Order: sequence, then structure tokens, then C-alpha cells
Amino acid sequence: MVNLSTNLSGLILTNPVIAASGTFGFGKEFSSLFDINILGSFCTKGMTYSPRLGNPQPRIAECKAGMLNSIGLTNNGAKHIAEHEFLAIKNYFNKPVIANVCGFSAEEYIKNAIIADESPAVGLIELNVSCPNVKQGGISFGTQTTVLFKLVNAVKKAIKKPLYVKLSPNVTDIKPLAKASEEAGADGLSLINTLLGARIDINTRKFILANKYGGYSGKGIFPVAVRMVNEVYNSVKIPIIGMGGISTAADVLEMMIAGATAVQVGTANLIDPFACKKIIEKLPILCKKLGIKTLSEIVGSAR
Amino acid sequence: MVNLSTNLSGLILTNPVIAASGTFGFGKEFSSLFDINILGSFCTKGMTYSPRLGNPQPRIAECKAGMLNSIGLTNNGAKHIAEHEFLAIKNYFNKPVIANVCGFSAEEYIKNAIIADESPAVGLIELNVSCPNVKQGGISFGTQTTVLFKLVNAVKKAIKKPLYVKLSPNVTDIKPLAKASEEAGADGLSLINTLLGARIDINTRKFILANKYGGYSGKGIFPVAVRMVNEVYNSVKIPIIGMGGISTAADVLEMMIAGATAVQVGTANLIDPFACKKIIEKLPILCKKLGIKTLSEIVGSAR
Amino acid sequence: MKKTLLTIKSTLKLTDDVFKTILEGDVGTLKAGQFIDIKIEGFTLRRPISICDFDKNSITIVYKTIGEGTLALSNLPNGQRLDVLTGLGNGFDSTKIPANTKISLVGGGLGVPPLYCLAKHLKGQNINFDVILGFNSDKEIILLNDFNALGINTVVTTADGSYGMKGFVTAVDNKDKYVFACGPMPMLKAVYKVSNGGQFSFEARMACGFGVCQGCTIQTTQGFLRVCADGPVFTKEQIIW
Amino acid sequence: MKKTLLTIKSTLKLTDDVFKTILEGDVGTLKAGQFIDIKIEGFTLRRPISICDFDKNSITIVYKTIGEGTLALSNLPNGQRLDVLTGLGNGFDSTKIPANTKISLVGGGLGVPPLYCLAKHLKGQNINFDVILGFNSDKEIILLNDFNALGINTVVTTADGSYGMKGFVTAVDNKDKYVFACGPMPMLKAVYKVSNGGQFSFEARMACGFGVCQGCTIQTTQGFLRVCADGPVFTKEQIIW
Ligand SMILES: Cc1cc2nc3c(=O)[nH]c(=O)nc-3n(C[C@H](O)[C@H](O)[C@H](O)COP(=O)(O)OP(=O)(O)OC[C@H]3O[C@@H](n4cnc5c(N)ncnc54)[C@H](O)[C@@H]3O)c2cc1C
Ligand SMILES: Cc1cc2nc3c(=O)[nH]c(=O)nc-3n(C[C@H](O)[C@H](O)[C@H](O)COP(=O)(O)OP(=O)(O)OC[C@H]3O[C@@H](n4cnc5c(N)ncnc54)[C@H](O)[C@@H]3O)c2cc1C
Ligand SMILES: Cc1cc2nc3c(=O)[nH]c(=O)nc-3n(C[C@H](O)[C@H](O)[C@H](O)COP(=O)(O)O)c2cc1C
Ligand SMILES: Cc1cc2nc3c(=O)[nH]c(=O)nc-3n(C[C@H](O)[C@H](O)[C@H](O)COP(=O)(O)O)c2cc1C
Ligand code: FES
Ligand code: FES
Repeated sequence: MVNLSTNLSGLILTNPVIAASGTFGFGKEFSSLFDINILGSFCTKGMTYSPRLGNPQPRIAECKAGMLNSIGLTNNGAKHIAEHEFLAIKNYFNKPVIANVCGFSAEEYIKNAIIADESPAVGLIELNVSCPNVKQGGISFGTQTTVLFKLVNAVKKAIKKPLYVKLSPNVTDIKPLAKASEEAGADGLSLINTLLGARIDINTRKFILANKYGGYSGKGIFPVAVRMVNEVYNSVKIPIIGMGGISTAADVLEMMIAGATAVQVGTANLIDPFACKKIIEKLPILCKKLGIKTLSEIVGSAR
Repeated sequence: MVNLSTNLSGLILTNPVIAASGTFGFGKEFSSLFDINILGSFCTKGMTYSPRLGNPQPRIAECKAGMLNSIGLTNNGAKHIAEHEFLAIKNYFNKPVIANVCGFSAEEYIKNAIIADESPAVGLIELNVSCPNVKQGGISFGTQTTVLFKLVNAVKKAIKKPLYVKLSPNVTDIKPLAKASEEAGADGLSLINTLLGARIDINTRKFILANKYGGYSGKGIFPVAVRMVNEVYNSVKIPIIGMGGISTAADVLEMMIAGATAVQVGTANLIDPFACKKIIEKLPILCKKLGIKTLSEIVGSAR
Repeated sequence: MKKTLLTIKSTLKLTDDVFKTILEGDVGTLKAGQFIDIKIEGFTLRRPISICDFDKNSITIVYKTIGEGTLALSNLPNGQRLDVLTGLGNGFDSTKIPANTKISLVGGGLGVPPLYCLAKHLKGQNINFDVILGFNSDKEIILLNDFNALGINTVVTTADGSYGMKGFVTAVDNKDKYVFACGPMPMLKAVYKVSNGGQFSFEARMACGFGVCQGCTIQTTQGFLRVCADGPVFTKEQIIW
Repeated sequence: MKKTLLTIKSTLKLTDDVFKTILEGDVGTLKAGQFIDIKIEGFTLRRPISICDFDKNSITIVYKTIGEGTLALSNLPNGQRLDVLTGLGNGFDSTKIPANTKISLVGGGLGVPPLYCLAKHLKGQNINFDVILGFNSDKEIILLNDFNALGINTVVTTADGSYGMKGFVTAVDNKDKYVFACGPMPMLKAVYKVSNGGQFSFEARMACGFGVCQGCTIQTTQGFLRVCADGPVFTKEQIIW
């Protein structure tokens, strides 16, 4: 028997596979396809205080090795989500979920984090300071160390549950931002969010996204994610949830060897709704083949 | 008849397709496969003043949508290159080439640029301030605007041929670096160089590259390249040579619509040595289909 | 929704760039107005295509080769197996038709296929209706014979007048009718404005197709709704135009 | 070098994870010690594999399913066409053999296949030589019957002693001999140290395989040389160890 369990600042997952924010809704659609309790956990769609429609259509563009999205944090607002979506989760998922929390000001981040903190469904809070699709807020918090430090510090003080900061890959050097988060009290880090990209329709010469640029995710970003997870692993002591282009059990191991204590699977869910299930079923088989008895022992073992 | 010609600061190319630095050698191997005079031009391997073996083996890693390299500027030194490789080019290529020039200090960059400037084979100089595979020099010049400004300014004063600065995508904001280059006198810009990435062998838990991290190129970086070319197009007035993951004629058009006056094809050459030939043959057909009579008119037409 | 493997039984060329493909296998429970989402080898995202016809173990789709994906689909050999999500979307709802109202099915271009499925369904329920199909020109007409074969009175309009009435589908008076419409946005909008009420089938760029990514979400009178899961069919009351 | 389309004629399983595939088509001009670079659908880079045997219109390769690429290759059906670069690398050079010197071909594991090609070639020139093949165990022995069929005196060593001599290929005395060696790096190094002179076939991670990317470049006594284009065969004089 391979031991797949992993520990995110006290939140014990039976296996390291978490469905990524924005690609799993609130889990309900998937629960009608398979028993999603097999997941380590899942991360809910980013929430803001006020409901948001998000960016204009179209907001999806295909790429050869992934996709662009410019959703722009479509959500019904933190309160509604806590009172409806979070509350309903227990009907189909019996583990704590990760709440992805956004904001346009420090005050809003704090308000939303508190709402998540108080929801019994939530086991861990992921602070999204890296959404490339909203102009004010979001990304601007995630690219300057001092701004980031203040935000993380303030949120950490306001909540009880473990706080993970989700970092952007669209930076010259991710390490200082990781360190600033750690020093500000973050219990862990999530990376990477999407790379900023664009696609243009050569027939119409129009950007495919109404918003022009969007977040690039999927297989094509995997090598960048592995590098950044490893860089950050070597810079901080807190656990890392690694993500970016993971679509197989082998990818999960590679990301963990690079330094991730757990992983998130995003775009793969959209292409194959059974992606997480297949990965989780393959993991013990692959571990056995490689002689791995306790999966958590490989974390950061790259040399 | 579609007019494919394009103008890089006075250097007129019969078509916009240039083979990218480091993926075409000095053209000789390709010239034995097809008449490389069909190319707009090609860009030679990055040269330093002293000969360099480069980084330890292995220095190639495969990715799902591209590859990593950690070559580290293997070359025989600028003088040897000018006296041998550059001199031999006329035997198989009758247009001016682009010389990719590197360095570890401003003085070295200048020395190497002068050597290229004085070579009759060279029509344009591409200043590589973005090699992710050399520690000192290279990339460190390409991430700070003031350092970059000084370097470009000094090199520009020392040479007569058009000077293009090749920028790195591994930055939070590429626009200030593009503007600094322009203000320093650069005649144009080349972008993007490779994204920094890593791959790990899950069997041995060793990085595949001896150098651990390397430059990620190929199809997977295309959406990032399109976005950056467009960002820079909107920030400067000088022409841009766009590159990153181009493998089809449609990719060429998309990159030009984003803002590129010409393009470079890199990794695609390594996978299919006839890649440039196929693209160049397809270009007029595709233009005709889309009603494009003068290709250069589409540059930057994205909306 | 169901994830299933379907086998290409046949692919027929209807016009220069429109193909009809029959897929066989365990198709799941289906409804007119729903769509399927097809994984085509070599492409990242699935391709959403409306159900044009179905029975217990087959689905017929009619699609235009817009880009590389649909082109590749049209070139796949018979016998090829495809990974497909079926039964996506809400579909048309005939129970919402108000009593004593005339019904009109209005389709434009590649909006016609799902209406064929609906027509068959309504016919099966002995509901009477008119059909108005709009195309650019006679060369682009699709499925007219199939509607005729159902014994349905079908009016055709062409923009260039090369067949039927010259003009757009709005040339036909639908003021007092409950419409079921599918076609390009401008057509839907025009029909919406002159119709009494009805159901309108939308399109959007989709990533998942089953309601989890918010890629397709639009503003409606009932809040943010997902074209893929809450639509693609929206009632006149839901739409904000 | 030649870019060509070759058709898989047959694939035979030699051991648990080693396969022999025959490719047919316009193979170009070939030489023992050269390699081919195969594009396998779904993988970015080509896979370099030594030529184990060839004739006017076929190439035989013998390869181990190390990872996903070679595994996929081994599973391709007969008749499948492959995009291949052939005639890559310098190959072994029998004209460099010093006069009146005994010759030994030393192969380890998957280094054995190119030596079969060389053996056949030398045999055709009536050059005499010994062959020493090293494997981990009897289960991993490949091509022994083929060498025997050429009527060549072949010594086999196995690390675990399960067949032939127990030990490594260096257990056989090659001191006065000119060697042609191919195998893992540690073996090559060991053979290099005890040999009089010879030619050693190298491996490296390659991107292009035809000399333009510098991915495979190593330091030699003659400067920077590319394993793919200046090698893969290097003489004892060129190697720095
Ligand atoms: C609910 C629904 C039902 C549809 N039913 C039909 C139908 O019955 N017949 C038919 O011909 N077409 C239909 N379409 C449109 C069809 O999905 C697109 O034409 C197709 O996806 C184009 O793929 P491509 O690879 O050829 O084009 P590309 O432009 O190469 O595709 C690139 C990406 O853009 C997406 N895309 C391109 N055009 C559209 C579009 N118009 N709508 C949505 N996504 C698009 C593709 O899905 C893909 O992700 C439907 C679309 C939706 C949303
Ligand atoms: C000149 C030359 C001749 C060769 N001849 C043979 C032969 O006759 N028989 C045989 O079994 N093998 C041979 N190899 C090794 C063979 O190329 C690799 O085993 C194969 O590429 C592995 O591919 P994969 O997809 O199975 O493995 P993966 O590990 O999935 O491949 C990933 C990447 O690493 C490369 N790679 C992995 N292992 C090696 C390796 N040992 N050498 C070079 N590249 C590697 C692959 O080419 C690919 O780019 C030769 C290598 C070279 C350079
Ligand atoms: C459609 C879509 C919506 C997303 N929404 C969010 C979000 O709300 N909050 C967030 O932190 N990340 C969001 N992401 C980013 C993913 O959670 C993940 O970081 C990224 O996609 C990289 O992983 P992947 O390559 O496995 O998809 C979204 C990604 C996609 C594709
Ligand atoms: C093997 C290899 C070697 C390269 N060497 C250089 C170099 O010497 N100088 C340089 O400026 N860029 C170099 N590059 C970067 C390419 O010129 C190009 O900017 C990059 O690969 C993106 O384009 P692509 O995706 O088409 O390959 C190299 C890339 C590769 C793959
Ligand atoms: S396409 Fe994902 S929610 Fe509709
Ligand atoms: S692999 Fe490219 S030069 Fe050898």
C-alpha cells in the first residue's frame, strides 16, 4: 500500500490532488459524474465581495497546448457563495474545501477571507493575488513585495484557518514575493496562476478574447510551473501547492519532486471531466512502479 | 502576386521569415537540404568574445509542447566566427544575415558588435541581452532598464548597421525595457527569447538538464509571445521581430498582426529541418486566401 | 451529461463546407436543442455541436468547417471512435409554449440543424408549427429536404434572392407567434424584437461545456447564466437586449 | 542526411523491453555507426536510434522502451509511416584501423546494435575481429544469434554471471587491440582506459540531431565537437577523459 497522504499546514489530505480554482465550479457538476470524495480536496471559484459578471464575451481562446481565459472572476459575491454554494457542498463532498479569495482592496480581501474563514465547508484559504484578468486589485497586489506583505499580514491576522497565497508567474523574480508572503505569516503558497497570453483570429484580425489578453493555462505552462515551484521551494520553508499544466500522475510526481506538497489540476478538468479521477487512480500504481512508499517523502527531492 | 517583402530599418527582406539564432547554426547544414536563399534571412548563433563550450551535458530536455535548452552560448569566439563562419556564408547564402551578439560586460558586447558590424556577411545586429543560460552578463543586462539603456546606447554608438535588441520574456513588465532600448537608440527589437523552465526525471529525481533550469521554446510559448509582441508594439515606434513558438504560416500572420514586422522561426527548425521552407511556401497561398495583397500592411493591425 | 465513446458511421458533404456526420454508440438521454462536445485528436478544447437528430444509439450532427478542428472532424474515417460529452445544455422546452399560440421555428445558416431535431419532436407531439429557414444563397441551403420529408411547410429566405424569398428570416411575419430560434446573433436579435415570445438558442466560446469554468456566462434577467449549462436555449424573458 | 518517410515492416519483441523494428523505404546512403532520428506522433523531439542493419531499402533498429516515446514506437502497427532523418552522424571508419593490429568490437547493452552493423561491414571487407558483448543478465542478451549467424566468434559477459563470463566486458583482455566500442558511458570509459586505440560511439540528449543546435556538443582534443554531426563516433585521440 502506497501512502499518498499529505499535510497542508494541518489540513491532512488523503492524496495530493486538488482540483484548481475556476476549473471545478463548486464541485457539483463533477459530483454527478463520479464520487468526488476521492479528491484530496478542491478549490472553489475565486470570490469577490460584490457579485461580478466578469469580462465581456468571448472569454475563452484555444491554444495549441492549452487555453486562454479572461473570465474576470465571475461570481455571485462572497456572501451568496457562503450562504448557498458553500453550504450545499456537504451534500456531495465530505472533506474541507479550499476557498479562493479575491479582492480589489485590502479591506475587501479581509472581508472575503473572514466569510470563508467562518464557513464550515472551508478548510484552507487561498488568497488570489494573481488574477491576470482584473485591472485594479488582483494582480497589482501580487507583483510588489511591500504591498503583498501588508495584505497577507492583515488577512492572516483576521482569520483562523491556514492561509495560502497564490502567486503570479508573470514576474521577473517570484522568490521575493514568496518570501514576503512567508514573512507576512502565510502558512503556504499556491503557484502558479496563469501566464499572460493572447491569440488573434487571422481572418478577422481581432483578438479572440474581447479583453485582448488573458490567462494561459494547460500543458504548455508546465515547464515554467516546475521551475517556479522549485525556485520557491528553495527560498521558503512553508508548503507549496504546485500547479500549472498538470494532466497526468507523472506530472503530479514531477511537481512534487520539484517542491510541491500538494498539487492542483486545472485546465485538464475542462477537457476531460474525469481527469482528476484518472490521475488519482494512477498515482498509487505509478508510485509502486517507482518504489515510492510514502509519497510525501519525494517533496522537493529534485537534485 | 502577394507582396511578402518587409523592411527592417532599411534591410529589405523578400519575406518576413528569418531562422532564429541558435536553431540554424550558420546555415550550412540547412543549405545542403534546400536552397536557403528562399529565407528572408537567418540569425546566427550567439557569439561571445572568447570561445565557449557552454554548459555541461545534458542540455536538452523535451516538453509536451516544446523543449528546454541550456546550451549556454556554445561558440568559437567572435573573431573565429567572423573569419571562418561568417566568411563562408556567401558560398551558400547571398543575402545579409543577422548576427546575434552576446557578452558578459558592456565592453565585450561592444567588441563583439564591432566585429559583426565589420563583417560583410552581416546586415543587422541582434543584441542578445536575454540568454537565460549564462549567469553573469546576458540576462542581467536585459532585466534592468538603466543598465539596458547604457548598454544599448554604447553599442549603438560603436556600430553602423541597424541594431536590434533581443528582449527576455522573463520579466514582470517588458514595456519599460522595450522603451529603454528605443530611447537608447535601438533601431528595432527582437522578442521573445526563451521562458525559464525546468523538467525533472521522475525515475532518478534528477533535473534533466545538468544546469537544472533552461530556456523553454516551441509551440507552448506562442500565446505569451503574441501578447508580448503586441504590448511592445503598442509602446514603441521601432520595428519588432516577433518570435516564440512559430511553426506555421498562420502563426507568422498572427505574430505580424500582433505587431511584428518580421518573424523568427526557432525550435520548429530542429524538429523539421524544412519548417522554414514549408512556411515560406505556404505564406503566399494563405495571404491570397485571406485577401492580403501586401503582407506588411497587416503589421500591428490587431484590434 | 454523459461522457461516451461514439463511432463515426458516416460523413456526408452537404455543401462546400458543411458536413453531416452520424455518430453511433451509447448516446445517453437526449433532447432537441441540446449539444454534444467532441474531443478531436490534436486539439486542446472540445468542439460544441448541436444535435441535429438522434435515436437510441445514434446522433446526427451537421457542421460547418470553420477552422482546423471541424475540418479535421470532417476528414476522419468511418469507424473512428470519438470521445464525446453528450446531453449538454437545457434544450428546447415545448411545455413552455403558451396555449393557443401559433408557433414558428426560425433558423439561420448553421442554426438550422437543432431546429430539425425540434421539428421532429414537435411533430411527434402533434404540435403544429411553421418553419422559416434563412441562408445567404441557394448554395448554402441545408436540411431543406429533411424538413420537407417530415411534411412540414418550410419557407426559405436567401439574402441574395437565389432561392425562395429574397431577404432575411425577419421578412416573414412572426409578430403573433411563439418562436424557437437558432442562428447568428444579429438574426436572433432581429427575431427577438419582432416576436411575441419564445426560445432562443445561443452560442459562446466554451472551455468546459458543462458549467464549471464560467467561460460562457452571460448577463440575464435571472442573473449570470452559463450558455452551456443554463442554456444554450434562453427564453425571451431571460434575455437582456 | 536525408529526410524521408519510412514504413514499418515489422516489429519483433527481443526481450521484455527491447524491440527490433524494420523500416522500409528510400533510406538514402548509410554507414555502420550512423543513426536515424525518428519523429513519433505526439512527441516534440525526434528519437535518435542507431542503425543496427540496413540494405538498399530498409533499416533495422533495435531499441529499448526507456520512456513514452520508444514505448509508443514499439506499439505502432505495421504499415505505419514514419518521418525519419537518416544517415546522421559520421559512423565508424574502418580505414582508420592501423595495419597489423587485432580488432575487437566491444558492446554493452543497447550499444550492441550498431556493432552488428559494423561487424557485417568488416566481414564484407574480409577484416577479422573479435566481438565482446556485455549484458546485465542472460535475460537481456540481444542479437547474439545474429552475430553467430555471421559466423563470428562472440564472447558474452554478464554482470550476474547468468550467461557466458561473469563480469564486465573489460574482463576480456583488449590491451593490444584496436577497439570499436558502443555502450553506456562507464563502459566506454573503462574500455578506453585499457585499449590501445579505437573508436567510441557516444550518446547525448539531442534536439536537432543534425548539427545546428549545439545541444550535444562536448569538449574534445579538437575543440568543441557535436556528438550528432561530428560524432557519434570519436577516436581515442579525440576523447578527453
Ligand atoms: C452550443 C453550440 C452549438 C453549436 N452547434 C453547431 C452546429 O450544430 N453546427 C456548426 O457548424 N457549428 C455549431 N457551433 C459552432 C461550432 O462549435 C464551431 O464552429 C466550432 O467549434 C469551430 O471549431 P473549429 O476548430 O473549426 O474552429 P477554430 O476557430 O479553429 O476553433 C478554435 C476555438 O474556437 C472555438 N470556436 C470557434 N468558432 C466558434 C463558434 N462559432 N462558437 C463556439 N466556439 C467557437 C472552437 O470551439 C475552438 O475552441 C455550435 C457552438 C455552440 C457553442
Ligand atoms: C546517437 C544515438 C544512438 C542511439 N541508439 C540507440 C539504439 O540503437 N537503441 C536504443 O535503445 N537506444 C538508442 N539511443 C538512446 C535513445 O535515443 C533513447 O533511449 C530514446 O530517445 C528514449 O526516448 P523515450 O521517449 O523512450 O524516453 P524519454 O525519456 O521519455 O525521452 C525524453 C527525451 O529524452 C531523450 N532521451 C532519453 N534517453 C536518452 C538517451 N539515452 N540518449 C539520448 N536521448 C535520450 C529522448 O530522445 C527525448 O528527447 C541512442 C541515442 C543516441 C543519441
Ligand atoms: C477558466 C479558468 C478559470 C480560473 N479561475 C481562477 C480563479 O477564479 N482563481 C484563481 O486563483 N485561479 C483561477 N484560474 C487559474 C487556475 O486555478 C490555475 O492556477 C491555472 O489554470 C494553472 O493550472 P492549469 O494549467 O492546471 O489549469 C483559472 C483558470 C482557468 C483555466
Ligand atoms: C537550442 C537553442 C539555442 C538558442 N540559442 C540562442 C542564442 O544563441 N541566442 C539567442 O538570442 N537566442 C537563442 N535561442 C532562442 C531562440 O532564438 C528563440 O528566441 C526562442 O527559441 C523562441 O523561438 P522558438 O519558440 O521559435 O524557438 C536559442 C533557442 C534554442 C531552442
Ligand atoms: S463553457 Fe465552461 S461554464 Fe460554460
Ligand atoms: S543535437 Fe543539435 S547539434 Fe547535435
